[in-house]
Amino acid sequence: MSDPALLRATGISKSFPGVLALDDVHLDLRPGEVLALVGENGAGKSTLLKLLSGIYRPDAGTMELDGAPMSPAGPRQANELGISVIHQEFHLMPDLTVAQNIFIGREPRRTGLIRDDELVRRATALFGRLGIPLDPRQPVSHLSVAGQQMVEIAKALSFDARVLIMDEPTAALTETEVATLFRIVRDFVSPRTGVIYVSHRMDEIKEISDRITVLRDGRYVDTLPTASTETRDVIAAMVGRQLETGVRPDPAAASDATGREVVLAVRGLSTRKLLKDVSFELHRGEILGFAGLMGAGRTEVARAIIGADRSTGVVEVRGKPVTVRNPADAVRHGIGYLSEDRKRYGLLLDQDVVRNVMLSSLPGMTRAGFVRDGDGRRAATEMVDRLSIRTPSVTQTARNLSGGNQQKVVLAKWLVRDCDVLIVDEPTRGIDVGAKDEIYGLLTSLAAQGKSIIVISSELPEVLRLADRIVVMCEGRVTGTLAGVDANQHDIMELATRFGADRSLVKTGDPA
Amino acid sequence: MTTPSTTPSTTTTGPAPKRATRPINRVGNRQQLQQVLAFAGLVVIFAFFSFASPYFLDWANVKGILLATAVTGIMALGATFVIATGGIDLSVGTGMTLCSVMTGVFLANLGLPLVVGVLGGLAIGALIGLLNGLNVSYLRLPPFIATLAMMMVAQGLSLVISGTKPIYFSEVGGFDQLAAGELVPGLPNAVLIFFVAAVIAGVTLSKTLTGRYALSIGSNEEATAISGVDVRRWKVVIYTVAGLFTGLAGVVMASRLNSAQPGLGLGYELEAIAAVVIGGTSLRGGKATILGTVIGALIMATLTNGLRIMSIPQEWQKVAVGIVIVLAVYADMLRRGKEA
Amino acid sequence: MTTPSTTPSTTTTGPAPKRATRPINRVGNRQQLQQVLAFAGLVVIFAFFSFASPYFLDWANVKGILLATAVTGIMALGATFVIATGGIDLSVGTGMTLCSVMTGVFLANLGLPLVVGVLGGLAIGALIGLLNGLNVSYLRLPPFIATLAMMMVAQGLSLVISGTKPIYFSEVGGFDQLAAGELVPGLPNAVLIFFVAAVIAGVTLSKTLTGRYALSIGSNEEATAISGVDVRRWKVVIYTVAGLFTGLAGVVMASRLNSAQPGLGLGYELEAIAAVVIGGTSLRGGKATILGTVIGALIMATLTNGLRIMSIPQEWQKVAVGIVIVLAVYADMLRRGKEA
Amino acid sequence: SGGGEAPGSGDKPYVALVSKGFQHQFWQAVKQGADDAAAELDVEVTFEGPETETEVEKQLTMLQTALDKGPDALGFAALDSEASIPMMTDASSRGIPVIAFDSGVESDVPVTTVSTDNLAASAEAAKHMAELVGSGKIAIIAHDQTSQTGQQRVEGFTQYIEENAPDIEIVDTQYAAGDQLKSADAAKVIMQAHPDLKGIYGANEGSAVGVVKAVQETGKAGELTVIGFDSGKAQMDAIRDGLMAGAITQDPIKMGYETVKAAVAAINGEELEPVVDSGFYWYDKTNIDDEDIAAVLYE
Ligand SMILES: Nc1ncnc2c1ncn2[C@@H]1O[C@H](COP(=O)(O)OP(=O)(O)OP(=O)(O)O)[C@@H](O)[C@H]1O
Ligand SMILES: Nc1ncnc2c1ncn2[C@@H]1O[C@H](COP(=O)(O)OP(=O)(O)OP(=O)(O)O)[C@@H](O)[C@H]1O
Ligand SMILES: [Mg+2]
Ligand SMILES: [Mg+2]
Repeated sequence: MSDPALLRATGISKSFPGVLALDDVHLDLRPGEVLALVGENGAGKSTLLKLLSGIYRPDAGTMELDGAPMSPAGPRQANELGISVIHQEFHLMPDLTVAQNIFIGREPRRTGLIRDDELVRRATALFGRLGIPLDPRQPVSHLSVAGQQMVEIAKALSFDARVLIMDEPTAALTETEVATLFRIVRDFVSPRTGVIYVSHRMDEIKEISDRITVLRDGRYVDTLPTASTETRDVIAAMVGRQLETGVRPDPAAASDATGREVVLAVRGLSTRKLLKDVSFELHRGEILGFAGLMGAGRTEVARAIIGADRSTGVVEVRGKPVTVRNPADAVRHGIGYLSEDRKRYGLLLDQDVVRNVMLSSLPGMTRAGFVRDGDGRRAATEMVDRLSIRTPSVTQTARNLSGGNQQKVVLAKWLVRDCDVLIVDEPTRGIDVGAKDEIYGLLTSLAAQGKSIIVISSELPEVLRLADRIVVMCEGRVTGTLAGVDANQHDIMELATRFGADRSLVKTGDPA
Repeated sequence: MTTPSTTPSTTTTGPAPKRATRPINRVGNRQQLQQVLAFAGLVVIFAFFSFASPYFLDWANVKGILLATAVTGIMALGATFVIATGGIDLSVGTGMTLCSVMTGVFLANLGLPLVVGVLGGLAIGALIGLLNGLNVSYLRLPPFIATLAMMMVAQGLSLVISGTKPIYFSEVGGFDQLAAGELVPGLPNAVLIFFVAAVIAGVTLSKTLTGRYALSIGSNEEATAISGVDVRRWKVVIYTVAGLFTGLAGVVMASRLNSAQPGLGLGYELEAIAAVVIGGTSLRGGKATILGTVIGALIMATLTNGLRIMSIPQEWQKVAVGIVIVLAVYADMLRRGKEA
Repeated sequence: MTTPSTTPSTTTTGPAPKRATRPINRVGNRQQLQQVLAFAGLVVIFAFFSFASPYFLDWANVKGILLATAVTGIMALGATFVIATGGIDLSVGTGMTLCSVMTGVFLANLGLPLVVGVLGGLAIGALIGLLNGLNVSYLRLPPFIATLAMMMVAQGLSLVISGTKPIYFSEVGGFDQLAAGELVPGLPNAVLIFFVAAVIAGVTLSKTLTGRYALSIGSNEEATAISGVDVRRWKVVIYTVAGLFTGLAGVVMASRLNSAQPGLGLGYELEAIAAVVIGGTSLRGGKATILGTVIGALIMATLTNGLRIMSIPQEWQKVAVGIVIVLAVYADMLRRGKEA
Repeated sequence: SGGGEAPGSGDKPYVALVSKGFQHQFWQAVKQGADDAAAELDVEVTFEGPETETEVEKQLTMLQTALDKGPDALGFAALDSEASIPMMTDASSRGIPVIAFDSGVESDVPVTTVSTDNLAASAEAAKHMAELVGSGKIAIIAHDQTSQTGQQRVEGFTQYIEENAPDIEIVDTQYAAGDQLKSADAAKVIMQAHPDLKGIYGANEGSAVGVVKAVQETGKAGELTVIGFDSGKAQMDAIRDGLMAGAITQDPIKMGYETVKAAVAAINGEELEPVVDSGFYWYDKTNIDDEDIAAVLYE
C-alpha cells in the first residue's frame, strides 16, 4: 500500500472559537478509488473537506497532491489544482440561471461580452452527458432542493477535476437521482482520478466506495476496506460502541391507527403549478409516510396544507373544515411543518441555538408580555441533550453548527412547539445513523402518545421503517396508498413512476 | 391558539448517549464584554475633543450634546426596529414633522388638554407606522418605496395642514417644559425622555415578541413564517411601534422649538439611519442593539459638537465627520472580529 | 486567471440515457413580455397628464421631462450596479457635485482642453467609486456607512475646493453645448448622453463580467466567492464603474448649469435610488434591470412635471407623488405576479 | 393661486412666479403679496420654489415647466443668475416678459428687477450690532454657505464690522441650514467655546430663532446681544420679550406684490423702471408695533 496517494492529508488540526473540530486527522485517497468519509454529525467531515478545498486553512498538518505539497489559498486555486467539491451547503446564486451558476467565474466571452447562448449550450451538453433533466435557462430560485443539488453536482463535474469531493450529495435526492449520481461517479473514476464521498447512508457507502475512513469527535479512527467490513462495524467505529440500526420494529407492535379519529383530512387539494386533486386522511397516533420521486409534489402538499402556497381544496382538522391562509394559521390549528430546506425555511442562521429552538413557541414562553429566556434556555439545553446536538453551548450561532446538527436544531424547534399534527419533510436529512435511530424512536413515541405525523422522505427505508401507511405520489397526484406492514420498495417505485400518458420519465437506475 | 407546552412531553425510550463537546471559551461573557467595549469609539472621540478644546468637557456642553442627540436619537430608536427586520424607514424625518404639526393642531389650534395633545401626536406617529406596515406587509411593497412615499406624503401634509406656517405653542401653558424642564435637576427633560425611551426600546427589542420577531424576520423571514409566526401581522406591529417613536420625536421637537415647523424634517431620516448603522445594527436585518443605536446617535452629535467647538471651518467639518465615521466603524468591526 | 476550459473533459462511457426535461415554464419569453409591459405605469401616467393638461404633451415639455431625467437618470444607472450587489450608494449626489467642481477646476481654473477636463471629471467619479469599493471590500465596511462617509467627504471637498462659490464655465468655449447642444435636432445632448449611457449600462449589466458578478454577488456573495470569483476585487470594479456614471452625471450637470454649484447634490442620492427601486431593482441585490431604472427615473420626472404643469399647489404635489409611487409600484408588482 | 382649473386656460392673464424657496416664511410672505396683487389686478398667479436655496438645477426645471405652460409673464428669483441665462433667452424668444425679483439676473432679458439689497440690509444689522456691543467677540449663525442670500447676508455683515468696528471680532461663522434646532445647537457650541461672547447674529429666520433658543437654553438671556433677520412670530416674540435686540426685515409682501404688478404692467406693454427697491427695515422693541413696521412684518 505504498503507492503514492492521489491526495493525502496528514496531522491535520483545525479549531474554531469554542470547538476543536479536527485533531491530528489523516486521510489518503488512492488513484482510481472512491473513498468514503464517515462520522457522526459534527465529527469534522465537512471541515476536513473545506480544508482540502482551500476554504479554510489548517492550524496544523500538511496536504499533498500526487506527492507534492499543496495548500490551496482558495476554492479557485483548488479547482485549478484539479480538486472539485460539492459542498454540503449549497453555494448557488438563486437569482442567476442554472447555466450561469454552473459556469460562474468561467464565462465564455467574445470581445468582452458574455455569450449566454454558449453558456446554455455548454450546460445543455453537460446535462445531456450526465443525464440530468434540468432547464439551463431556469433561475435556480425556481428549483427544489433536489434540483439545486443536481446543479451543484453538474457544476462540480464541469471542471476538469482529478479529485471529486462530495459532501452528502445524496441527502436531498431520491433513489432515482442517487442511481444517476452513482453512474456519474463510476463514469468519473479512472486510474488518474479519485472520489471522496461523504454520506450518512450506509447502504450507499457499501455500494459505491472502495475504502472507508472513519472520524470520531474530530479524530481519525480507522480506514477500512469496504468489501471486507460489515456495516455494523463501520457504525461501531463511528460511534465508539455497538449499535442496532435499521431494524424495523416488530410489525405486530405497530398498532392499527386507521380505526381512530381522523385528525387531518385533505380533500381535493390542487395547486396551479403541480398538485391535482390530492386527498388523504391522517389518524390520531398515526405515522403517514409520503413517498415519490423528486418533484412528485410531496413538499408542495405540505406547503399547501400549512398555507405557505396558494391552493384549492378542503383541509379538515378533527372533522371541521379550516381556513389556513398562512403557516401561523396552521400552527394555531396544531399543524407544524418542518421543511426539507433547513437553510431557507428552517434556521435563523445568525442567531443562536436558543433563539432558534424558541422561535415557534415564543408566545408560550412569555409572562406579562415579556419573553422568559430562561424557559428557552432550558428547552434548548434539554433538546441538545435529547437529540445529542453537538455544540459548545446553547448560545452557539446556528451557522457554526455542522449540517446534521443544524437539522437537529430545526427538529428541536418543532418538538418544543409540540403540535398535534407534525409534518416532517426529510426529517433526517444529513443526520448520522445513530442519531437517525434516536429520531425514529422519538417520532414513534410521539405517535404512541397520540400525535399524528406525516413523514415525507426520499429514503424509502425510512418511510418503510416509520410509516403505518404510505401515500405515494407521482406528478402531483396520489397514485396509491399502501399499508406500511406489507409495503415494499418495489411496490412504492411502481406507484411512484406511474406517470400520466402524456409524459414519461425514463428510469435510469434500478431502484435497489 | 393552542397553548404551547413549554416542556415537550415526548419521552424517548432511553437516554441518548452523551457525547463530548469541547468548549474552549464561554461565548456569553464575551458578549457582555462587547457591550461594555462598544463605548470605545465614543470614548476615544470624547477623549480627543477633551484634549483638543478646554470647553468641550464642560457639563453645559455635554448637556448640549445630549440635547442635540435627543430628537434624532428617539427617531433612531424607532428606526432600529424597522432595520432589525431588514427594512428601512425613510419616513422618520418628515413623519416626525407631521407629528409636530398635528400636536400643534391638537394643542394650539383645537386647544385640547396637554395630555390629549401629546397622546394625539404619538397616535399620529403610530398611524404613520401602521400605514407603512400595511404597505410593506399586505401590499408587499419594498420598505424603501413604502416609506419613501410616506416621507413625501408626510412632508406635503405637514405643509397643507399648517398652511405652510409654523404653529406656535406660546399659548399652550407648560408645553415647552416637556423638553426644556428639568425633572432631574441639571438634565433637560428631552434628554430624560430620550433615555427612558431608549430603555423601553431596549426592553421591547430584546424581551417582547415584537422585538424578537423583528430580529427573526430580519434573520430569515421565510423561516420565521414557516415557524408559525404571522409575519405580515407582526410587521405591521413593528412598523407601528417604530411610528410611536417617530411620534415621540415629533412631540419633543415641537416642545423644544415651542412651535411646529412644517418645513423641517427632510434629511433627519438619514441621520437617524446613520446612527443606527454606526451603532452596529446591520441593514440586512437580524442584528440590532438599542445600546448601539444610542451610542451611534451620540457619536454623530459629539462629532458635530466637537468639530464646531474647535472652530473647524464648516466645509472641513463634513470631511472630518466622514473620515471619522469610516474610522470609528472600521475600528468597531476590528474589535468585534472579522464577522462582517 | 487560467483560461477556462470550454468543454469539460470528464469522459462518459456512453451517451447518457435521454430524459424528458420538464421545464416548469418558459422564463425567457415571460421576461421579454415583462420588459415591454414595464412601460405600463409610465404610459398610464403619461396618458393621464395628457388629458389633464393641454401643455403636457407638447414636445417642449416632453423635452423638459427628458432633460430633467438626464442627470438623476445617469446617477441612477450607476447606482443600479451597486444596488445589484446588495449594496447602496449614498455618495452619488454629492459625488456628482464634486465631479462638477473638479471639472470646473480643470476647465475654468486650469484652462485644460475640453476633452481633458471632461475625462478628468469622469476620472474623479471613478476615483470616488474606487474609494467606496475599497472601503466596502477591503475594510469590509457596510456600503451604507462607506458611502455615507463619502457623501460627507465629497460635500465638504466640493465646498473647500470651490471656495464655496460656483465655478462658471462662461469662458470655456462650447462646454455648455455638451448638454444643451443638439446633435440630434430637437433632442438636447444631455438626453442623448443619458440614453447612450443607459445602453452602455444595460450591456455592461447583462453582458459583461462586471454586471454578471454584480448580480451574482447580490444574489449570494458567499457562494460567488466560493465559486472562485474574486469578490473583493470585483466589488471594487463595480463601485468604480458606478463612480464613472457619477462622474458623467457631474459633467452633464455642470454643462447644463454652465457652472459647478458646490452646494448642490444632497438629496439627489435618494432620488437616484428611488428611481432604481421603482424600476424594480431589489435593494437586497441580485435582481436589477437598466431598463427598469430608466423607466423609474422617467416616472419620477414625469410625475413632478405633470403635477407642476397642472398647477397643483406645491404642498399637494408631494402628497400626490407619494401616493402615485405606491400605486405605480404596487401595480407593477401585481403585474409581475406575487414574487415579492 | 394654484387652484382647481389649470391657469392660462381662462381669459385672465397668467403670471408664473418661480422663487428661490417655498417653505420659508419669507417666501410665503412673498407669495402672499403676489396673491394680494393677483386678486386686486384680476390675474392668475402660481408660485413655486425649490426646497432649499442650493437647488439650482431643480429651480431651472421648475422654470422650464413654468415656461412650457405658456404664461403671459414670468417672475423669477434666480438662485444662480449665470446658470439661468439660457432659460432667460428661451423666455425672451417666446416673447414672455420676465420680472426678476429678490435678486437680479445678470441679463438684459428682465424688464425690471424688484429686489432688496441683501448686502446693505446685513450691513444695517452689523451697524446695530456694533452699536449695541461696542467691542468684543461676536459670532454668526447663517443658513447656507453657498446660496446667494446666505453669502450676502454674511458678507455684508462681516464687511461692515471689519471696516467700521475694529474692536469687534467675529470669532466664528457656522451654517446650520436654517434649521432652528441645528442653529440652536451650533449657537450653543459657539457660546461654549467663547464664554466671553457678546453677540450673535442670525442671518435668517431659522438661524435667528435658533440663536434665541440657544440663549434661552443656556440661561444667558440678557448677557448676549442677539440680532436677527427676517420676521416671523418667534422672532417678533423674542424681540418683545427682550431676548433679541432687534432684526432686519425685508418687505417680502411688497416684493411679491410689486412683482405681480410689474408683470401686469409688462403684459399691458407699459414702460417700467429698471429697478424697484422693495426695501428693508430695522425693527426692535421700540418700533415693532409702529404702523409702517407692523405692515412689513409677517408671522
Ligand atoms: N465556522 C465554524 N465556527 C465554529 N464552529 C464550527 C464551524 N464550522 C464547523 N464548526 C464545528 O466544527 C465541528 C465539525 O463540524 P463539521 O461541519 O465538519 O461536521 P460534519 O462531520 O460535517 O457533521 P455533519 O455530518 O453534521 O455534516 C462541529 O462541532 C461544528 O459545530
Ligand atoms: N420554492 C419553489 N419555487 C419554485 N418551484 C418549486 C419550489 N419548490 C419546489 N418547486 C418545484 O415544484 C415541483 C414539486 O416539487 P416538490 O418539492 O413539491 O416535490 P417533492 O415531491 O417534495 O420532491 P423533492 O422535494 O424531492 O424535489 C418541483 O418540480 C420543483 O422544482
Ligand atoms: Mg458536514
Ligand atoms: Mg420535497
